Amino acid sequence: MIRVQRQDFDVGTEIEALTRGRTDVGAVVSFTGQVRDDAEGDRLKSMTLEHFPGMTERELMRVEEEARVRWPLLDVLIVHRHGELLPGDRIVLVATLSHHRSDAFEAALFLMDYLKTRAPFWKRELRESGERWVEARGSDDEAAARWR
Amino acid sequence: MIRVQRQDFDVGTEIEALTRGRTDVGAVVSFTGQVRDDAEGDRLKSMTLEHFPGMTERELMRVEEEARVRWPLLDVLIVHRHGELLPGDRIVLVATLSHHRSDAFEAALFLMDYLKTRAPFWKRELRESGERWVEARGSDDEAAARWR
Amino acid sequence: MKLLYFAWVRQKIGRSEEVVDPPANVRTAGDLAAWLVLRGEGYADALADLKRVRVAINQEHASFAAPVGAGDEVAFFPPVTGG
Amino acid sequence: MKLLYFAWVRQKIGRSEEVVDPPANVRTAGDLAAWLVLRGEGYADALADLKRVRVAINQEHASFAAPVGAGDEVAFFPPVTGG
Repeated sequence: MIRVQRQDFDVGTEIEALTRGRTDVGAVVSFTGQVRDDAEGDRLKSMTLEHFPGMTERELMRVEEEARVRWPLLDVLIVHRHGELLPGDRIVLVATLSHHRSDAFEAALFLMDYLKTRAPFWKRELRESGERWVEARGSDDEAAARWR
Repeated sequence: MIRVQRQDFDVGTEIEALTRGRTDVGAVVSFTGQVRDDAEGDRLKSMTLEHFPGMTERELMRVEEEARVRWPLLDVLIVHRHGELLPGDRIVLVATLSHHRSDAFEAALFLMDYLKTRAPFWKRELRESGERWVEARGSDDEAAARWR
Repeated sequence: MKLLYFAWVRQKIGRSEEVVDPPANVRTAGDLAAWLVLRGEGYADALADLKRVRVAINQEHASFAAPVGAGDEVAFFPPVTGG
Repeated sequence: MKLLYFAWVRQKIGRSEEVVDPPANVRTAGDLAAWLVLRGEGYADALADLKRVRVAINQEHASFAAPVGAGDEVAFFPPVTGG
């Protein structure tokens, strides 16, 4: 399941909803991405995530489907926020459920690598010195390339 | 931080406690291991985890320390339960916090691989057909070996 | 043809969407970008260097060699930075 | 010397701990296991095949070649299955 939303999410509530009543789940992996103030002199005041409504949902559904083809997953959740966020705020949650831990771990890593390079979101930082768009990182392209 | 306990834990509460008030965390990875009824005809009724009090805590502290040496982690939590558990119950939680996602993912995987092969816990299953001790899996030894 | 712009592409062009009717010799997403560049400084600033830009056609990632036609929705944006 | 047994090693031996005073020729954890095997069927069943057993000395994983002495706490148990 995928969701794109402005509001916050609670990791425990989301995982609880995925696992409640199930006795076939051996492994649950969650990844939460948060707004980080790297605090190198020029403090981050806020971060705004712009997205492409419609295409975002399609890309997230596509990557969920791809993960389910590659690994025997019992469930998948992707929640991605947009709008203005503050340092410490949650941005994204990926959760994977499987029988065995390696499948859940690999699928969660795959989902994040693909999100980083394909999901149409753009981060704009408001720092003390002004505004700037976050630039894409080459290391994210390399991380995504290992799954091809 | 490590904890060995009989009682259940709440994943959301644990993650919230680790991240609250922090603005330097970019990535949080959690792994939850649960009692799985593989339901192949001979249903699992319960699972009892025996452990070695004292050595268990030492081994968990050792593996946390090893992970902190290998990866730049902002925090680590390992919670492992013992005693009698039912299908669907949580057994273990590993959570890792870092600036970047690859460190949190790798460290969580490392912690679980080491727990599986070094932490002195033993699972006894009560099935419809009777009791049996769970046997160690060769795949867990192989998973741990990749970190050497 | 409907065009969408996101992030700094949107800011440089000064709008988030518009409807255009490019000439017949605009056959690909790359042709479309080159034609837009002629419309003024904002477009040139946003789209002259296609190494810095990505394109989606009908909400799917595409290459600049991909064909575009009258009924398509074409989006230009920087490399994505979500997650 | 204090001995501890866990899981099916404990069940086969029929106790979880005991204090023993092995003879001087018991120098290693392996010697200790071999000496215990002579004490009876339960011990033999638990400790005769050391490929199936692990040992910890003073709460640290050890090999059967590791030395053991009077003040040590030695634990025998199956390969671990936690996590």
